[in-house]
Amino acid sequence: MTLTTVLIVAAALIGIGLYGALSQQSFVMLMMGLELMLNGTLLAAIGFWSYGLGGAPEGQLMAIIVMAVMAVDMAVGFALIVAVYRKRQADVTESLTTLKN
Amino acid sequence: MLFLLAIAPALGAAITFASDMRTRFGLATVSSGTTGVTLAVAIVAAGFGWTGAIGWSDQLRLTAALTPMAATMAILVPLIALPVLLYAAGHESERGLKRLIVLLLLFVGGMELLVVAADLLTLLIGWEIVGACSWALIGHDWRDPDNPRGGLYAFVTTRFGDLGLFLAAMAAFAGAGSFAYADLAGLPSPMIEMVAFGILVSAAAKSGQVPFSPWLFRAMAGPTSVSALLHAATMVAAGAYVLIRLHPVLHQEPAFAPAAIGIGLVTALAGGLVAALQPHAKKLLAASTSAHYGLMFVAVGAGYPLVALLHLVAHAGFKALLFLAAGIAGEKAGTYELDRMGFGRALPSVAALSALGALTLGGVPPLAGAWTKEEIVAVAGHRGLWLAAGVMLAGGLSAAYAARFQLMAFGRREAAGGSGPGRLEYCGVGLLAGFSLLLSALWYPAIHDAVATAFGAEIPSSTLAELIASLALVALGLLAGASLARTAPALGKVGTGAALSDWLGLPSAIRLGITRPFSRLATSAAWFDDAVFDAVPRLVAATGKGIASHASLSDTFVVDRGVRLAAAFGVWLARLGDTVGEFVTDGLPRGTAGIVGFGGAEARQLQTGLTHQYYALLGGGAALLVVVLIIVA
Amino acid sequence: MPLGDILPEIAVLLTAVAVLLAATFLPRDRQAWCAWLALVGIAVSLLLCTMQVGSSRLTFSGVWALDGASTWARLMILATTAVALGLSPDWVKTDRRHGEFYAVLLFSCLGAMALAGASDLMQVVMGALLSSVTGYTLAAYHRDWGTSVEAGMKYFLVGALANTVMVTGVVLMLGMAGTTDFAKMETALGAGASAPLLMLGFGLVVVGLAFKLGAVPAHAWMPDVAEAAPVPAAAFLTVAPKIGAAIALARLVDLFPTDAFAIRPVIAVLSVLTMTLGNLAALWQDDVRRLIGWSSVSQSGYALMAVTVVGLTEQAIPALLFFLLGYAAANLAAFAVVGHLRGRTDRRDYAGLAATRPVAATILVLSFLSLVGIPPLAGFVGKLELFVATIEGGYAWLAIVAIANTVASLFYYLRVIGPLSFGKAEGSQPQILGRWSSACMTIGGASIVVLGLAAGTLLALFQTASLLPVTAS
Amino acid sequence: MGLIDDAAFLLLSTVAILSGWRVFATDSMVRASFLLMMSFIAVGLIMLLLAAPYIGLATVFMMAVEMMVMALFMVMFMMNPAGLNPMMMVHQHQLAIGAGVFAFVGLTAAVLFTDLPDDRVDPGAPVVHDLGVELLGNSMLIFETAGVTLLATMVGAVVLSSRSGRFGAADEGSRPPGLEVGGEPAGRQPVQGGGGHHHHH
Amino acid sequence: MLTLSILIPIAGALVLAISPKLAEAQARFAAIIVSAVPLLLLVIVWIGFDTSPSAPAFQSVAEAPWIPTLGVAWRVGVDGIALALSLMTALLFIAAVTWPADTMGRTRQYYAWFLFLEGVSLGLFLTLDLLIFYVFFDLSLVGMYFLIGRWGHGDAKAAALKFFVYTLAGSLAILLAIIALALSHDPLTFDMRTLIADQPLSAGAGASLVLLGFLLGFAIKTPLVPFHTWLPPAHVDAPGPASAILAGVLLKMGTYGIVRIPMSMMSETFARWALPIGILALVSILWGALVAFAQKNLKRRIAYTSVNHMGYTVLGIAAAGAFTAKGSTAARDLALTGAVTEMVAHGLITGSLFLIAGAFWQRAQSYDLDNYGGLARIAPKLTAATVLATFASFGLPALAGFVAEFQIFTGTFAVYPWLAALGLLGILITAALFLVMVQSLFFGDLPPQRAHFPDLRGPEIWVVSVLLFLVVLIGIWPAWLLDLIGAGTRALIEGG
Repeated sequence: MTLTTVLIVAAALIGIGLYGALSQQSFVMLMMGLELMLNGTLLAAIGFWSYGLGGAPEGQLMAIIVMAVMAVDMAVGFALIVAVYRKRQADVTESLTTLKN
Repeated sequence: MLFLLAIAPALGAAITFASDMRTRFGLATVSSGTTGVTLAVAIVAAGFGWTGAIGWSDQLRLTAALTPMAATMAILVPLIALPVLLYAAGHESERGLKRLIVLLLLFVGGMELLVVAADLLTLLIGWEIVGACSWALIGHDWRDPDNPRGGLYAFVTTRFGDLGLFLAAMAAFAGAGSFAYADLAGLPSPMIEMVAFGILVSAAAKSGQVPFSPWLFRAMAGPTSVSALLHAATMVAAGAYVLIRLHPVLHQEPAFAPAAIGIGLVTALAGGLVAALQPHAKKLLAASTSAHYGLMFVAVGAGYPLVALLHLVAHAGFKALLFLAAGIAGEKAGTYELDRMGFGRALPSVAALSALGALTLGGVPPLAGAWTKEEIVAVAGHRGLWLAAGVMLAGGLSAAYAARFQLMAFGRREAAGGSGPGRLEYCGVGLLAGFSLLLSALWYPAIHDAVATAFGAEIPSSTLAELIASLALVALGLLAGASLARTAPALGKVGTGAALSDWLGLPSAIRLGITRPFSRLATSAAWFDDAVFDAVPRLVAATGKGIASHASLSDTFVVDRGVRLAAAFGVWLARLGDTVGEFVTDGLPRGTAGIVGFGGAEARQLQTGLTHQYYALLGGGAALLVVVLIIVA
Repeated sequence: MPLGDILPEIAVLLTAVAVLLAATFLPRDRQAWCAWLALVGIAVSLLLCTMQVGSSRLTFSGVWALDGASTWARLMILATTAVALGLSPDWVKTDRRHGEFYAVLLFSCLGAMALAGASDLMQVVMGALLSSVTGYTLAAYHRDWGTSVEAGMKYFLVGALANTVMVTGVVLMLGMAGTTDFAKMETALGAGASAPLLMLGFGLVVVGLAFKLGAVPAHAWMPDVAEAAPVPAAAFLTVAPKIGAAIALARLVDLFPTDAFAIRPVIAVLSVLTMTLGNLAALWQDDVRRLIGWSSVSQSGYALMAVTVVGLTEQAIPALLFFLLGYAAANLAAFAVVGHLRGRTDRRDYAGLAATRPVAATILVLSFLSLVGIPPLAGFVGKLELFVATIEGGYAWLAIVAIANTVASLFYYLRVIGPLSFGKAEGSQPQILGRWSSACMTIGGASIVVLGLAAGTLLALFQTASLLPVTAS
Repeated sequence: MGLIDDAAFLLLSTVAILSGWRVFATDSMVRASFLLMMSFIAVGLIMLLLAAPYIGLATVFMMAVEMMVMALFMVMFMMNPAGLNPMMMVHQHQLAIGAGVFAFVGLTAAVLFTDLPDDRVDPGAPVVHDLGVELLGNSMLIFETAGVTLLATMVGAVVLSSRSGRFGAADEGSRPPGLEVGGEPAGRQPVQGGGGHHHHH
Repeated sequence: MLTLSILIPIAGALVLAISPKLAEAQARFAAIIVSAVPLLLLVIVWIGFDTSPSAPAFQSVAEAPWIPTLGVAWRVGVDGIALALSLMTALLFIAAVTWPADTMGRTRQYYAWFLFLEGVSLGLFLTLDLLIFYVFFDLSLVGMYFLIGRWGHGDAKAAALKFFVYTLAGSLAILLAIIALALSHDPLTFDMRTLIADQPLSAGAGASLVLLGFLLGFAIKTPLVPFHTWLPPAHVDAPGPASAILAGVLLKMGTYGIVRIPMSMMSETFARWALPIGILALVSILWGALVAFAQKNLKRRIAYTSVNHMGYTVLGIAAAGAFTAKGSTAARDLALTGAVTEMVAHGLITGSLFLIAGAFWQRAQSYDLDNYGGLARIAPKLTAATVLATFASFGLPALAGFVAEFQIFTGTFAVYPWLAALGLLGILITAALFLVMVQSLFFGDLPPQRAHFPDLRGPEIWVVSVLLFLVVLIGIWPAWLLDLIGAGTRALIEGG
C-alpha cells in the first residue's frame, strides 16, 4: 500500500466512472458514473493526504469538499430528473434533442 | 498679358453662350467680332512682344511668349477662323448653330493657348482643349449616332498621341525640374529622347500622320466649317506647329530628323494615293491634309522649320477654301460623294474660287502652294535626292487629286437649279481665296527674302532641275487627275479602290489589331473581376441563400464550383494566358470563404443536442488539453 | 474572522434568505415584492462592495482575495444581477413560485462572486459549485416549458461532469503542490517543477473553469441556456459566472511563472478554438437567443486572450476587466431587448423592428455592434484593450486570429441587424413585456454608450487593479 | 501490520473496482445502486486504512444513505417500476470504453511518471481535531460557502421537484410569457409537445 | 472650432433622430442648415491658416483626454492636406444632403444618417489621434451601411452587408497595426504628432508587418485591386447621394490614411515598400479602367473609374514616399501634392457624377446604358453637366482632374518612370470609356419610354453647378488649393 497504488486504484475508479458517464443513456446511471469518478477522486485525496501531505488538514477538507460535490450533484440532479420526467416523460439523454445546432 | 490671346475667344464664346442670340447674322457678328479682336490682340502682342505667366504653385507655372514663328501662327489662327466662322454662321444648320459657334470660338481659344505656350504644361493644356473641342465639334449633330462616334474615334486617337506630350512633360520635369521650353535645351540623355519622340508622336497624331491618319476621315462626320478650321489652322495644324516651334529642342536628338522625315514622307505619299482614290469630297481633302502635313514634317525634319511654317500658312488658306467650297457643293448635292456633284454651271463663282484653291493645292505656279511646296522639294534635296524625289512624287499626287476634286465637284455636269450660297458663305470663301492669292506674292524673291530676314532663317533656293522635274510631275498629275475624273467617276467606291481609299486598310487593321482586342480584353477583365476577385463575399452570400443541407453544400461547393472553376480557368487561359498568376492567388480568398461558410454549417453540426456527445467532446477536449499541457511542460 | 471583508457577500446572502422567507409567506400576487427586496439587497451590496475599491490584500487566511480584480468583478456581477432582477418580475410572474426565483438568482450571484474572489482552489470549487447548482435551477426554472427543463438538464449534465473533472484536478494539484492556497502555490510553482500529475491537475481545473466560462471544450450548455432558459436567467447565466470564472482562471494562470511553464500558449489555443467555434456556429443561426448564446461562447474566447497574457503585461487585467464589462453590458442589453419583446427570437420576426419598435431596435443594434467592437461603444474599448494587451504580451498572432473572428462575427450580427433595420414589418406592432424590461433595456443600451465614452476614467481605475497573490509585473 | 494492511487494501480495492465495474454491467438499476454503494463502502474502508477515520466513516454512512435515496428514487419515478426489470441502455459504447481505458492508463502513467511527494501522516496525529480546527479556522470561508451551497441546493431541488406548492400545482404557468399577451411563447418546442419515449431492448 | 465642426453634425443627427414631430420638409431644411455649419467653421479655420513655410504643420490644435492610460485623447488639428480634404468633405455633404432624394418615408432618419456620417468623416480628417482616427474610420462604415441598406435599391441589403464585412476586415487590420505602432513608442501614445516626430518603428520585419497591416486596411478602403470588389455593388445599390459620399469622401479615408499614418509615421519602412505599392497602384489604374470599359451599368462604370482614380492617388503617394530611392524632393512634393489634389478633385467630380447617376435612377429606375440614348434632346442641362463631369474625370485640362493627374504623373515619373509611363494608359482608357458612356446616354435616338425624362431641376442644378464650378475653378486657377495642400506636403516631404 503506497501512494502509487492508491492512486492507481483511484485511477481505475475514475476510468470506470468515466466509462459509465459516457456510455449510459439513463440520467440516473450516468450520474452513477459521475459518482464513481468522484469516488476515485475521494480516494486520491485521502491518499495524498495520508502519504504526501504529512496529514495536512487541507487533505481532509478536500475530501469533504468532494463529498459535498457528490451530495449537491445528487440532490439537484434528482430534482432535475424529476422535473424533466414530469414535463417530458424523458429519462435518457436521447430524449432531449430539441435544443441543437 | 499674352494669355489674353487665348482668353479673348473663350470670353467671346462665353458671351455668346450666355446671350440668347440665335440669328445667323447676330452669330456672324459676334463670332467675327471675337475673331477680329483676337486677331488684333495677336498683332499687338506680336508687335509689343507680350509675355504671360500664371503661377499655379511653386513647381507649376504657366508661361506664354511669342517667337516670330509663334506670332505668325497666332495671327494666322484668327485670320483663318474669321472667314470660316462667317461661313459657319451662314452655312450650317440652324439647329445648334449657337453651340457650334461657341465651340468654334473655344476651339480657337485653345489653339491660341497652344500657340503662345512657352512651356510644356501650357502647351499640353491647349493641346488637350483643342482635342476636346474637336470631339464636341465632330459630334456636333449628335442625333445621328455616327457623328459622336466619329468624334470619339478622333478624340481617342489624338489622345493616344497626347500621351506622348504627357511623357515629354514628365521627362522634362524629371530631367530639368521645369517644363519651360527654355530649360529643355540641356536635357540629359534618356530624357531628351523621351521629349523628342513624345512630342513627335503627339504631333503625328494631331496632324493625322501615319499611322494615326484614319481619325481625320472619321472627323469628317463634323460640319464643313469644323473640318475647314480643324484642318487649316487649329487641331491638325497644331501638330506641325509644335514641331516648328520646338524645332531647336528637337534637333538636339539626332534620331528625330530621320523619324520625322520618314513619317512625313510616308504620310505624304500614302495620303496622296488615298486622296487620289477617294470618292468622298471631304475625305479626299482630309487625306490631302495628311499628305501636306507630311510634307511639313519632312521640312522640319530636314531642318527648315520656316519652310514648314510657310507651307502651313499657305495650306491653311487653300485648304480652308476648298473645304468651304466642298461644303457648298455637298449642301447642294445632299451628299459628299464626288460622282453626285458637278456644279460648275450651277455655282460658277464658287467653282472659280474653288479652282483657285485646287490649283494652289495642286502646286501650280505662280500660286502660293506651289512656291512653298517647291521650297520643301528644295530642302528635301539638301537631305538627299531620293527625298526630293519623294516630295516631288507627293506633289504630283497632290496635283492629281486636286484636279480630280475640282473637275468632279465643280465640273460642268448638271444644269443650274436651286439656290446658291448665301452672302456670309461667299464672304468666307472669298476672304480665304483672297488670302491664298495674296500669299502668292511669296514667289517674288524680294518678298520671300524679306520673310526670311524677318524670321532670321534661311530659305534655300531650289535647283532648276528640281523645279523642272517637280513641275513636270505636277503637270502629269493634273492630267492624270483630269482623266481619272472623266473616265472613272466611281473610282474608290468599290473593290480594291474602296479598300485602298480608306487609308489603305489602316482603319480595319486598327480595329482588328487594337480596338477589338481591347474591348475583348475589357470584357474578359470585367468577367474576371466579377467571377474571381469577388469570390469571397459572394460565396459567403451564396452559402447563406440556398444551401441548407450538408449534401447540397458539398455538391455546390465542391462539384459545381469545381466545374465552374475549371470552365472559368479554360476561358481565362484562352483569353489571357499571362494573368494565370492572379487566378491562382485568388483561389486563396475564394477557398477561405468556402471554408468559413462550410465551417459555419459544420460547427453547428457539432452541437447535436445529444448530451452524451457533449460528454465525449468534453472528455476528449480535456484529454487533449491535458496531454498537450504535459507534453509542452 | 474578518467578516467585514465579505460584507457585500453577507448582504447578498442575508437578502437571499430574506427573499426566501418572504417568498414563503407573501401572498401570490405580492411575490414580485421579493424582486424589489432583492434589488435593495443588491444595492446595499453594491454600496458595500464599492467601499472595498482600492483594497488589495488577502484575507480569511489567504482564501479570499480583496484585490482590484475581485472587487471590480464582483461589482460587475452585482450589477448584472440587478439587471437580471429587473427583467425578472414581468417575465416570471405567471409562475406560482417566482419568489424563489429571485432567491436562487441571488445565490447564483453569490456563487459567481465567490469565484471572483477565490484565492484558494477549494474555494474556487465551492464557488463554481454554488454558481452551478443555482445555474441549473435558474435554467430549468420554467418547469412547464419543455425546452427550459431540457436546457437545465443539459446544463446540469455538462456541469456535473465538468465539476467532477475540476474536483479531480484540484485534488491532483493539492497533492502535487501540497496546498490549494494560491499564495503558497505560487511559491511552490515558482520552483519550476512541472510534474505530469500537476499539469494534469491543472488541465482538469482549466476544463472545469472552461465550463463556467462557456469555453471549449465545455461550452455546449451556453447556446442551450441562452435559447431556452428564462430570459433573465439566460442573461444572467451567460454573463455572471463568466466574469467570476475569468477572474479565477486569470488568478490561477498568474501563479505560473511566465518562463517555466508553457501553459499560456495552451490557453491561447483554447481561446482560438473557443472564439472560432462560437463564431462559426453562430454564422447561420436563425434563432436570435441562440445566436447570442453562440456569440457568448466566442466572447469567452476573446476573454481568454487576456487570460493568456496575464503576467506578461500590465494591461492584461485592465483589458480583461474592461472587456468583461463591455461584454456584460452588451449581452445584458441584448437579452433585455429580447425579453422586452416577450422573448421574440426568430430572426425573421425581427424584420422591420426599427420602424415598429425603434428604441428596442436601436438598443439591439447598439449591443450587437458593441459585441463586434465598433467604436466608440464599450465593446470596442474592451477589444482594443485586449489587442493592446495581447500584442504587448507577445501574442500578436492571437490578435490576428481574433480579428479574423471579429469579421466573421459581424456577418451574423448583420444577419439580424439587416432585416431589423431594412426589412418590412409584418403584422402588428410587437408587444412588449413591461416597464421594467424597458428600463433594463434602456439602462443596458445607455451603459454600452456611456461606458465607451467614459472608458478613460474606468480604465484608469482598472489600471491599478491588482491581481493577488501575484501582482502583474 | 504492513502485510495485513496491504492485504486489506488489495482486497478492498478489488472490491471497490469490481463492484464499480459491475454497476454498469448489471441490468437492474437497483442492483446498480447497491453495487455503487459497495464500491463506496470499500473506498471508505480503505480510507480508514489510510488513517482517516472521520472521512472514511463519513463516506460510508453518507453513501449508504445516498444510495438508498437513489434506489428509492428509481422505484418512485422511473419508467422501470420497482427498478427490477432487466435493462441495459448504453450508447457510444466503444468510445466510452476507450475513454475509460484512456483515463485509467493516462492517470496511471502520469502517476508513474511523477515524482510523488512522500510525507506520511503521523499515525498519532489528532487528525479529526486538525480537521475541526481547519474547518473553523483557516478554511472557515470555504466551509461557509459549502454551507450556503447546500442551502441553495435544497432550495433549487425543492423548487424543481416539488409537485405542488402553496398555490396549487407548482409548475402551472411556469413558462415564458407569450409572444403576444396570452399567446404561445416564442422559440422552438419539443416535437411531440414534451413526450419522451423509452428505449427498451 | 474643429471639434465643433465634428460634433455639430453628430448632435444634429441625434436631434433629428429623436424628434418625431418634424415634417419632411422641415427635416430636410434643418439638415441642410446643420450640414452647412461645418463648412462655415472650416472656412474660418482656413482663413486663419498660415501656409508660410515657417508655420507649424498642424494648426488649430485642441486636445482633451479620453483614455489617458492608453495615451488616447481627443486631439484635433489640421495641416494643409487635412484641411483641404475636410473642406471638400463638408462641401460634398451639403451637396448630398441638398440633393433631392427619395427617402422612402423615413426622411428624418435619412438626413440623420447623413449628418452623422458628415461628423464622422470630418472627424477622421481632423483628428490627430490614431485611435480616434480608427473610431471614425469604423463609424463611417456603420453610417454607410445603414444608408445603403435602408435607402438603397436592388439587392441593397446584400451590398450593404458585403460592404460592411469586407471593409471591417480592413479596418481591423488597421486597428492592429495602429496598436502595434503605438506600442512601439515609449510611453504608449496615440498622438499622431508625437509618432510623426519620433518615427518609433523604423526598421525590421515587425515594421514591415505593421506596414502591411496598414496597407491591407487602406487598400481595402481605397480600394486597390484586388480588394475592390465590395465597391461596385455598394455603389450600384446605394442611393445617389450616398454613392457620392462613398466615392467622394469614404474612399479618401483610405488614401488619406496612407498619407497620414504609414507614410508619415514610418517613412523609412514605407520607402522600402514604395515600389510594390506603386505597382499595386498601377495595376489598379489599368485594371479599374479596363473593367470599367466593359461595364454596361452606368454606376458600375463610374464605380470602377473610382478604382482607377484612386490608383492614381496611391501611385502619387507611393512615389512621394519613396524618399530613399531616387527622385528629387521637388518631384516627390509634386507627386504628393498631385495625390492630394486628386483626392479633392475626385471627390468633387465623382461626387457630381454619382449624384447625376442618382438622378438617372430616380427618373427611370435603370442604370443600363442600353436603356438610354438621345437624352441631349430633352435634357440639355443634364447633358452639359455630365459631359463636363466626365471630361473632368478623365483629366481634361482646365478641369480639376488634370491638375491632379498631371502632377501625379510628373512627380512619379522622376521616381518611377515606368510606372508613370504605363499609368498614362489609364487616362486614355478612361477617356474612351467616358465618351462611350456619354454617347450612349445622350446621343443618337431617344428611346420612346424616355420621352418624358425630365431635365435637371431646382436644387439639382444648384448642387451640380456649385460642384462643377469648383472643378473648373481648380482646373483653371488652382493656386489657392495648391498653396493650401502644399503647406501640408512640404512639411511631410521635407520634414521626412
